[in-house]
Formats: sequence, structure tokens, C-alpha cells
Amino acid sequence: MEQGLIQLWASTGIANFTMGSVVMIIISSLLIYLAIAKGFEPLLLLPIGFGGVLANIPIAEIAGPEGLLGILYHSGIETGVFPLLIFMGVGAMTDFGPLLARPSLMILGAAAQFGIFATLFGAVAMNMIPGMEFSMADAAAIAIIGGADGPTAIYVASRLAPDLLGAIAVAAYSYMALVPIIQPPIMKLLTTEKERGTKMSVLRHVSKLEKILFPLTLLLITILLLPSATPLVGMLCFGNLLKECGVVDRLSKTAQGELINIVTIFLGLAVGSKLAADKFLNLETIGILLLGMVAFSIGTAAGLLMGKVMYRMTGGAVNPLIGSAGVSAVPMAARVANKVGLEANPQNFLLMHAMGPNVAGVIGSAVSAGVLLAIVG
Amino acid sequence: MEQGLIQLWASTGIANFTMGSVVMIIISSLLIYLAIAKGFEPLLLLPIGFGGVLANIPIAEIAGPEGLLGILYHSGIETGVFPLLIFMGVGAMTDFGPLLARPSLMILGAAAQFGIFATLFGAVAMNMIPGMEFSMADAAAIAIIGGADGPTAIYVASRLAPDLLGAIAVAAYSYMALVPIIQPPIMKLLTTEKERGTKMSVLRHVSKLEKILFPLTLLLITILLLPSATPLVGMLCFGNLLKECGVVDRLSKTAQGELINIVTIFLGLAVGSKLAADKFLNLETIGILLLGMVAFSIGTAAGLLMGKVMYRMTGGAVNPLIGSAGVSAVPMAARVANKVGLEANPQNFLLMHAMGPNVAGVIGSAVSAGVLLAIVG
Amino acid sequence: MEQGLIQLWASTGIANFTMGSVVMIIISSLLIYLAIAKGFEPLLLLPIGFGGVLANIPIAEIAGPEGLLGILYHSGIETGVFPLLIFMGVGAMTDFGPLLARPSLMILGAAAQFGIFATLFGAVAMNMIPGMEFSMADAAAIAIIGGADGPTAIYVASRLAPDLLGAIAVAAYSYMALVPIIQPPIMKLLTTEKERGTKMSVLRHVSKLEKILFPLTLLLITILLLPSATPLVGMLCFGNLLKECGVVDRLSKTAQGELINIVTIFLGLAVGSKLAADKFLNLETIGILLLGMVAFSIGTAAGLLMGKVMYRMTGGAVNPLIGSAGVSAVPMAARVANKVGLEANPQNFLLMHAMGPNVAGVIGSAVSAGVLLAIVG
Amino acid sequence: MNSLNGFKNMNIDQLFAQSLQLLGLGMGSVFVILILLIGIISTISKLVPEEKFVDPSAKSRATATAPTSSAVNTQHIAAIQAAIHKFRNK
Amino acid sequence: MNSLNGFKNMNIDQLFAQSLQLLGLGMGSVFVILILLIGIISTISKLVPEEKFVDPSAKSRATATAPTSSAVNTQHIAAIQAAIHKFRNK
Amino acid sequence: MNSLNGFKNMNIDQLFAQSLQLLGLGMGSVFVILILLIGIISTISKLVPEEKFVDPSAKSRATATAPTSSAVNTQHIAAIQAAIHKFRNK
Ligand code: NA
Ligand code: NA
Ligand code: NA
Repeated sequence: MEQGLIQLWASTGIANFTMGSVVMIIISSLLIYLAIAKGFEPLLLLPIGFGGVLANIPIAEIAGPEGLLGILYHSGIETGVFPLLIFMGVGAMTDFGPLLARPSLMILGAAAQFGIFATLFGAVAMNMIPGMEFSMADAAAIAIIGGADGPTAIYVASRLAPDLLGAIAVAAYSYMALVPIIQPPIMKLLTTEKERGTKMSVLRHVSKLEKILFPLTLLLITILLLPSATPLVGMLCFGNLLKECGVVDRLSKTAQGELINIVTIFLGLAVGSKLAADKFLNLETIGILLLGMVAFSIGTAAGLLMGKVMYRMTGGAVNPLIGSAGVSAVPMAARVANKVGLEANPQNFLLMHAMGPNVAGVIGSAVSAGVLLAIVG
Repeated sequence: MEQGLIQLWASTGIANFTMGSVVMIIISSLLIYLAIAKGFEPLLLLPIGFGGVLANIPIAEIAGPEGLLGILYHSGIETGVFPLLIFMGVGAMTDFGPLLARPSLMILGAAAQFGIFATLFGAVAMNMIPGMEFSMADAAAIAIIGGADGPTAIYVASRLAPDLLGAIAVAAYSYMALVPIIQPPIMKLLTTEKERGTKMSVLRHVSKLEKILFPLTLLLITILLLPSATPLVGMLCFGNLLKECGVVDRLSKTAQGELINIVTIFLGLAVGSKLAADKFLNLETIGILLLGMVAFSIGTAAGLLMGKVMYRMTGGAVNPLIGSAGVSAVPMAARVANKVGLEANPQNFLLMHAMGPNVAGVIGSAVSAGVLLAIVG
Repeated sequence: MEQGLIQLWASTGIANFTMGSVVMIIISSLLIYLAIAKGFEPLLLLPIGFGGVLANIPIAEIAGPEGLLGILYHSGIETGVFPLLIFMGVGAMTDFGPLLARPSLMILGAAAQFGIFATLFGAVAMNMIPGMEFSMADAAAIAIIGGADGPTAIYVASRLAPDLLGAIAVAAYSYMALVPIIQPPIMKLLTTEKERGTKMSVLRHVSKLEKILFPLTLLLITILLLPSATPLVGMLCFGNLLKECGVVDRLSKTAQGELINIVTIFLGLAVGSKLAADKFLNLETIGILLLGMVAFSIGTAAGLLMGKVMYRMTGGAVNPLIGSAGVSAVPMAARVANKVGLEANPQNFLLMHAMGPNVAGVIGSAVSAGVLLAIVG
Repeated sequence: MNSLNGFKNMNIDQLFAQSLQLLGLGMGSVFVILILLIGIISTISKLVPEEKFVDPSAKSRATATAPTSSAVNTQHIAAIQAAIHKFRNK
Repeated sequence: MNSLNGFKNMNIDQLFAQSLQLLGLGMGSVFVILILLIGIISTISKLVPEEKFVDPSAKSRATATAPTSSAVNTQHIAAIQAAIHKFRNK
Repeated sequence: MNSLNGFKNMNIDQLFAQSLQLLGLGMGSVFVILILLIGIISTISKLVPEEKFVDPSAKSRATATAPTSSAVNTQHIAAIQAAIHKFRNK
């Protein structure tokens, strides 16, 4: 009996906790709290946080190669399958109509990607801090946080820096949730009251045919110029074609419904498996969080400045605020642009105009991911 | 042509049947009949029975390593993924409100687990019968049938005694279906008319916050005291948190809907692959069926006796009948308690009061599973 | 920088295109066009076409062993899991009532399978053309196109001739879409105006019990006589039992809904991965397309001739047109029979009568597949 | 698959012979199995008691349209409506 | 699994001893964990502010049936209706 | 991945150079691809015939509100309602 009691005690959590796992469980619980109480991207941060708790339980080894989370990570993230299926679902959920109604605004979605590449320098510079060591691949994986797109960040990190994936995913989704806090000050700093009050003309109606041809056009260009971006862009286009073609509604409904829900649950838990103390509790993570914030801010600023250029060039036909939506973070960033616009002018509804740059930003980060994977990967 | 005819004849079922496979196909068909005609846990026993038929078809080797059932078993049950996902779905379907309204009744769910551990002795004793040979691991896997919870039984059996999994799963689900026949006599034997007629006061309203904190509390305690139970308890809590937190309804809907349906189909077929003659047609199976019945009966009795203790201690505020619901077998056992209560007193609605011990029983068996896995596994 | 530009240019599609991949992307795009604009079996041909485009993108290697399509093919088609799950879904969607109301019409579904076996000779004969080389296994895989059933064709091809799977799947689904063009001329050629105008008596009501017993009966016969057909027939019967038994509606709903949708998306993309230039752009593919057309035509003719026999034997109680529905291609072929019947006699509604031979054709091709797998496989 | 490899180095005559064999065995099996099926389900349909039950939707409408309809009429109506229903869904 | 193999070559007395041990440890763990749980959630329920909230469906009906019902009544009705609701669904 | 290993033993200056290169190539690619996209879809939008079609929900309401509305008005209304619709859904 004693022997049994000893064996049982030896198998309790209390007897086996390490400081690190305790801290990680607390951090993971914080993510759960933020997801539920503060509405921080709950669809992902809740499963990620819960996965983080499970991953740090001693003995159980739920994140080990034979544990549920380990199996999910191995089969869904190492392979890239989960982020790609999420991207298909995103495509099936996205209406590119606003972008097609005024294609020129896509430039804003391009400019905002500056945040990604500028962050590379920050990451490299951190190598000067003793104890920090980021390879070029690490730097690229961290920089993609600036893409403000979850599946893209997870996909790139899983290929370039799996060890940093946990911190990168957490940073990406946290900052997407913080967009309403991060962006407005930058928006107000870089734009004048008059600019913010600019109203934009109603969008033209976009025909069904244009919507069907769009994903095919995008895929074609990506194939010709940047094949390394085609896994991401391809699945986005596939999902969108399912949605727009109108002949496979049952597949479209599934891709944007039950399938993306199932994959989201699995993806979240699997990402959580990377919140293990040894991989997360280190200087690098602090660096990643800082760099992610920088990336978001620079991306926002770049989008706004390009917005001001277009404001000038179009003689005030474009409200610079929608430039900040270019970072993607769909649809949060577009809503923020709309909100700030309303503050400046109560008749100023920017939401639909901001959706264009917003979804263009998704394409922009997928393209950026392709470049990073082609050169660094 | 003759050669071809011979080859074809040689490839017919008739030419290749073994006595065993014929018998197993008949037994599996019986399960299908009971599921459809008698409503024996059809969601599981129908796929299990059909899987059993497919598994015993000569030549086709559908349960072999390259057959559909073999692949499902290998990827979903050997890994533990299917039962854990079912447990997540169960969590997303379960309302712990009744349990939270009157936590003390959880004791009943604890007592009823006595059926599990008492059965260990029966299993060990059977080693005295020539031709029977149960290791401690076998005994533990058989005893868990007393937990009256399908996924728990399958999960434990897949870890401790894969060869017995078919018989254990069949026994577990069959007896859960037989609860309305097994329990009432025991209930009437151990309780007086007066006790059975006891009415219980209406349950208090439980706040949303309490419901959100419950799965987190349960997980925390399990982490601290019994990490080996956290895969099961963790997924149960995760599913329940998805349900109660209110910010991820689309994930909750999927977890308790399409996802659990898909996994149920796969799990059932995969369990059926274990109904192969050589593994099933032996003395052990008879032993398992007997022991399962014993486990259910002892568990029911233990719950009732603890119910009588609470009846005394509370001065008649607790109806002992709800103790029998402590074995879990949700929600059947709770309904049986309600029915027997109504017979004794037509104004006596016990359903909601029995749900507390009923779901506590699920937790109790998951904890018991953890102990068995920690010590025997 | 130059070095980088070179690296980037070296990683563009333009710099890496082969003639073959360009042609295959065009062909795949044509499939997408036919699916969307002409409604050619869009549920399958759209994903297959899109998968074909992705599979032929240089560098990305999306169809490679580590690419999404390659992973889907390896885990879902090489194993046979996807076609079998589709077959389960088909079973859950199929109402065998019309077939049960008048079982004798199943003979038409048997006769139409002649198209499969007659095509074997054509495939073998093609070996006489220099540059063509079909083994017996290849011939069998090609012949099954005549079964006019997608999952059956994919399942057989994946087992007998994986290299030809792309062409076979494309041929099978294309000709199923072309049924309204292929069949009518043959129907009019082989039947008289009077025969086509024959009205058939209303079908009797079929009881629930008969519908439940049917899948079990079919499975039993297949087990006894042709176990090699039980994976396909078994899953068809399982799905149908889920539908008809009435006690597992949530599983039936999932099997014929979200699950078959998910698998269809994966199956289509995975089949597309076989549209690689080196496997598709060769004489064999031309041969496969020709033979597939032949198989459909012979099958249609055989069904019609058997229809004429029944017309005579029943003294005009059977309209020969429904014989053409025996090729399966559910429900298209049945609708074609109905349409041609209406042309001959506006009061002549054949749809429900044609559904019997139509679904019998599915069983017939599954049985034929079993024979081919047993003898050639 | 071994047999498959066997076929690889077959000459064309052997392949034709093989095809002929498959034709015979294949059509044979298909007819045997489906005729057996016809026999058994015909027997079953005789044994199974005539079901009063008509699928609810149909009945409701049937009664709506012809409250006093005989079992036969109801069945006809049911069948027709089922057909229409199918037709629409397809 | 090593321990498992250990048990394989145990004699029956050892197996009984082992079972006895499992009985003790098992029921012990179950009771300890569930009693702890009772303690903590009881404490929580005291700390958590009484919720005005009643689940909408219930409220709507509650107000429908008894527009002037006191909080307590409403709760009773809610509880009862929840029960009925559950019963139907199960 | 070989190139990746290559970077591992780079000194910081090389890393900065590499970053600069990525900045140029990356932003270059993004702008080239998106500008190309702008060009092509603008051309397409010119080639594609002005669609009479307005999404049904919108049309129904449009006609409801302004049965005699000109194509232009209808389009405006459609666009606005689409916007409102989107807004609600988000
Ligand atoms: Na972006
Ligand atoms: Na239990
Ligand atoms: Na067929």
C-alpha cells in the first residue's frame, strides 16, 4: 500500500511541477481569460490557451509525440495542412467585391506589408543583445507577424522556425485583437482632422463574372511570378472560387462552416502544444512580442502614409484612414478605420471602402510569405 | 475459364468461411438488431455491429492493416484520438448546472465508482477458472466497464488491453442500454417506498460565471492531483468551456454536432474491427460480460447506499434514488431514477436532481481511469 | 542584390515552366470552365480541375509527397478511405424504394454492366497501336469507367492502375456529365416511337421494414459470393442502413452532409494531383478517353436491349428506355430516360421507374469492380 | 498484385483470352448476384405485412386533398407526391 | 507498460493485493478530488454575485405567464421550465 | 533549408545585408503583383458587360422601396443595402 501511495504521489502533478510549467500554465490561463473576458480573438486564443495548459501538465505528456496535441501538431501543422485549410475557409468567407469595385485601393494593402520587411532589421539587430540569437529564418518568421494574418504566420513559422511558432502565433493573434488599441493613436498622429473626415463615393456594383474571374486571375499571376506563394494563395483562391462560382454551394458552405470550425479547434490546440516552458520562457519570446508590436505599428503607418499619397493624388477622393486597414487583420482593421472616420465626421461611413485594402492585405502578406519562403526557406 | 472459375470460387465467401467468422457475423448482426429494434445505444452499437460484420468477412480483410476499419482503428483508437474527441463533444453537450446548483450530490457520483474497483477482485478471481487468464491490466480494463461511460472504457481498454477492447466496448454500451432493466430491481430492493417518494426542493439558479469557472476548477484539481487523468478530463473541460464561455459558439456547435457525429461513425466502425473471432470467441469474453454486469450492479448499489446515508444526514432532503444515477450512463440512469421516483410519488420529479450525480459519475469514472492508468498502465 | 534577384527569378514560374505543365494547367482550367459554365459534375470536376492547376505549378510541388495534394492523395486515395466514405454518403443519400417496388427491373442494371467488360477488349486491342501499352490491370481500371460511377472508378483505379487514375477519373465524371448528350441518340436508334411512349403503372408503396432489410440482404449476398466487393458494397449498405433504420438520424445527416462534402473537397483535390503532365500527356490518355466513351455507349445499348427484352416479355409493361438508366450515372441517366420518354408521350413519367435500374446500376458496377479486383488485382 | 505482374508479360492473345474470361465471370457474377437479390427481396416483400404507414408529409397532404380516400388512393397519391418530391429535389 | 509486464507473472495472491491497493487508492482519489471540487465550487458560488440574468427563453415565457412575478417566482418558473425543456430534449 | 543553414553562420552585417535584400525583393514583389492585379481586373471590369443582375434580396427590397427606380438608383440602393447587410453580419 505504501509503495502504491508513493507511486501515486510520484504520479501527482504537485510532485512533478517545474517552475517553468507552472508559469506557462498561468500564462496560458491568461490567454483564456483574455479570450473570454476581453474578446481577444477567442476562436483561436481560447483553444491555443487551453492547449497551452494541457501541454504543460507534468507526466501526461499530452504534447508529446503520442499525446493528442502532439499528434495534431505533427499531422496538421508540421505538414502545413491545417493553415492551408483555414486559408481555404477564409477564401470561402471573403467577399472581394469591395476590392473589385475600386482595385486601385489594393496599393494600400501592398504598402502596409512594409511592416513585415522593416521588422527583419529589428530582429537581426536583436542579435546584438547577449542571449538573443535569431537566424535569418527566425527573423523572417517573426517579421511575418506584421502580416497581421494568423494562418499565414503559423504556416511560415512552421516552415522557418518551428521552435518559435508558439510565441509567433500568440503574438500574431494578440496584436490582431489589440488593433483597436494599437492603430487609432498612429492614425490620429499621421492624419489631419480634415483628411479623416473625407467622405468617399459609393462603390459600384460588381458583377458575378468579375467575382468568379478574380481568384483565377490572382492565382495565375502568383503562378507566373511567385510559385512559392501558391500553396497559400492557391487555397485562398480555391475557397473563394467555391464561394463565387455558384455551382458548388454545398462545398462552399462546408469549407466556410463545419470544416474551418473543426480545423480551427485542432489548429488552436496544436499551436498550444508549442507553449512548452523550455521553448517559450526565454528572452527570444520577449523579443518576438516587441518585434510583433513594431511590425504592426510600422505596417499601419506605411498604409496610412500611402493613404495620404492617394489622398493627394486623387484630390481628396480617398480617405487616408483606410490605408491602416491594409495590414489585414480582417475585419477588425477595417472596422477601426470606419470608427475613427466616424469620429471625425458622423456622416462618414468608411467600412466598405476599408474592406478593399483590408482583404488586399491578406493577399499582400501571402505574397510576402512566398518571398520569405523562396529566399530564406 | 475453369481456372478462372476456380480462382473466382476460391475467392467466394462460402469457400473461405471459418466457423468463427460465421458466428461473429451472427453476433454482430444481433447487435445491429438490438440497436435498431430495441434502441440499444444505436449511435454506437449500430456502427460497432456493422463494423463487426465487415471485420469478419473472409478475404476482404477490411479490418486488416490496409483495410478501412484497420486504418480507422490504427489512426483513431490506438492513438486515443477518437475517444478524446468524443469526450470533448460530451463536454460541449453537458450542462453542469444541476451539479453546480447542489454540489454536495457529487458524493453520489463518487460512491458509484465503487463498482469499478470491486470488479477488479472478480476479474482476478476468474484466473482461478482454468482457461481464463486476466493480467492486472486486463482486470483494470474490464473493471472500467463499471464506469458506465463508453469513451472512457474504450480509452482505457485501448491502453491496457487492446485485445479485449471489442468485448469491453460491447459490454459497456450494452449494459448502458440495459440500465432501465438492471437498475430498478436493485433500487427497489435497497430503498423503502417512503424513501423513494421523497420530494426534493427546486434547484437554485446557477450563474453563467459559475458555469465558466467549473471546467477550469475541475481541470486545475485534476492537474494537481492526478495528471494521468488529464487527457480525458481535460478534453471534457475544454468541450464544456467552449459551450459555456459564450464567445466561441460556432466551435461549440461543431464540437457537439458534426465533429462528434463524424468521430462516432469512425469510432464505432473501428471498435467493430475488434470483433474478430479469434479475439472475441473465447472464455474471456463470457467473463467480461459477467463482470460488466457485476460492475454495473455494484456501482448502482454503492450509489444508492450513499444516497441513503445522505437521506439520513440531510433529514430526508435527498431522495436516495438519485444515488443510482451516480454510475453515469448519462442521461439514461437519471431518467430511470426519475421514473422509479414517479412510481412511488406522482408529484416527485427527480430528473434534474439526478442529473447532478449523473454527470458527476462521468467525472468519477474519468478520475478512476486516471488511477488505473497511473498504477497499472 | 543581383544574386538575390537571380535567386528570385530562378524561383519564378516563368523561369521554370515546362511545356507539359503549361498544357496541363490549360486542360485543368478547361475542366474548371466546364464545371462552372456548363455544369459538368461541378462538385467533383471543379476540385479536380483546381487540383490539376495546383499540381502543375513549378517549384511549389503541391502534389509532391510533402505538398497538401500529395498528402491528401497518400492518406485518402492510396488507402481507399476517401472513395469508401463517399460511397457511405451515397448510401445515406439513396432511396432504394423504387428498386424495391419493382425488383425485377434490377436486371436492367445488370445488363448495362456489359459496357464494362466489353471495353476490356478495346483496351487490350489498343496494345496493337505502337506506343500504347495497357496491362490487364490497366485495361480493367479503364473498363470500370463504363460503370458510370465516380467513387467506384477511383477506388478500382487506385488499386489497379494509380498512374492512370487522373485520366480515368476525369473520363468517368466527364462522361457522366455528358450522359444527356451521349445517351439520347442511342436510345432513339434502338427503340421505336411506340416503345418509348409506353407508360408504366404507378409503383407500389414500400414499407420501412423492407427498406431496412434491403442493405442487409445485399451485404449478405455479397459476403457469400464476392467478398472482394464488400468494401464498396459494405459502405454503401452501411450508409443506407444509417438512413433507413431511423434511430441514428444525426449520423445519417452527417454522412450524407458535412462528411461527404469534406471528403469530396479532399478527394477532388487529391485526384487533381494525378493530372501531372508526365502521367497525363500521353497516348494512353487519348486511349482512355476513347474507351470510356465506348464503355458508356455499349453499357447504354446493353441496358436498352435488355429493356426491349423485358418490354416483349412483359407484354409492354416495361418501357425499354429505362434500360439506359442501368449504367447508373445517378440521377442523370434516370432523368434522361424520363425526358426522352416525355418527348414520345407527354403523359409518360418514367423518372421513378428509371430510378430502380439506375441505383441497381451502382450495385452492378460495385459487383463488377469486385470481380476485377478479385481476378486481376 | 503478383497476378497483375503476371499479366504484364502476357502476349496479346493471352490478354484477349483473359478478357473473355473476365467478361464471362463478370457478367455471370453480376447477374447471379442481382437475380438472387431480386428473388430474396421479392420473398421478403411478400412476407413483410402490408404497411398501413404512409410517409407523414404525403399522408397529411393526402388527407388534406382527399380525407376519405381509400388506402389504395392514399398510396397512389403518396407515390405520385413522392415522385414529384424526388423530381424537385434532384 | 513495464509495470504491466511486471503484473503478468504475478501469482493470484499478489493480484488480489494489487486489487486491494487499487481499490483504496482509486476510491480515495475519487473522493478526495470530488470533495475538493465540492469545496471549491461551493466557495465560488458564494463569492460569485447572485445573477439577475435568467435564460432568455425562460424569462420571455416567465414574463408571459407572470408579468408581475417576483425575482424568486421567476427563478422558480425558470428552473421548472428549464427542467421541462431538458426533459423534452433528452 | 540548406540556404537557411547557410544563414546560421552569417555575421550580423551579412544578416543586415540579407534583410535589405529581402526588403527590396519583398516589397518589389508585393507591389509588382498587386499592381499587375489592379491592371488586369480593371481591364476585365471594362470587358465584362454591365450586369443587370442585382442580388435578389437587394432587388426585392429595391423594387419594394422604389418600383420605378432607374438602373443607377437600383445599383446605388443595392450597394448601400449590401453595405448595411455586410455591416450587420460582421
Ligand atoms: Na497583411
Ligand atoms: Na461513471
Ligand atoms: Na453502373
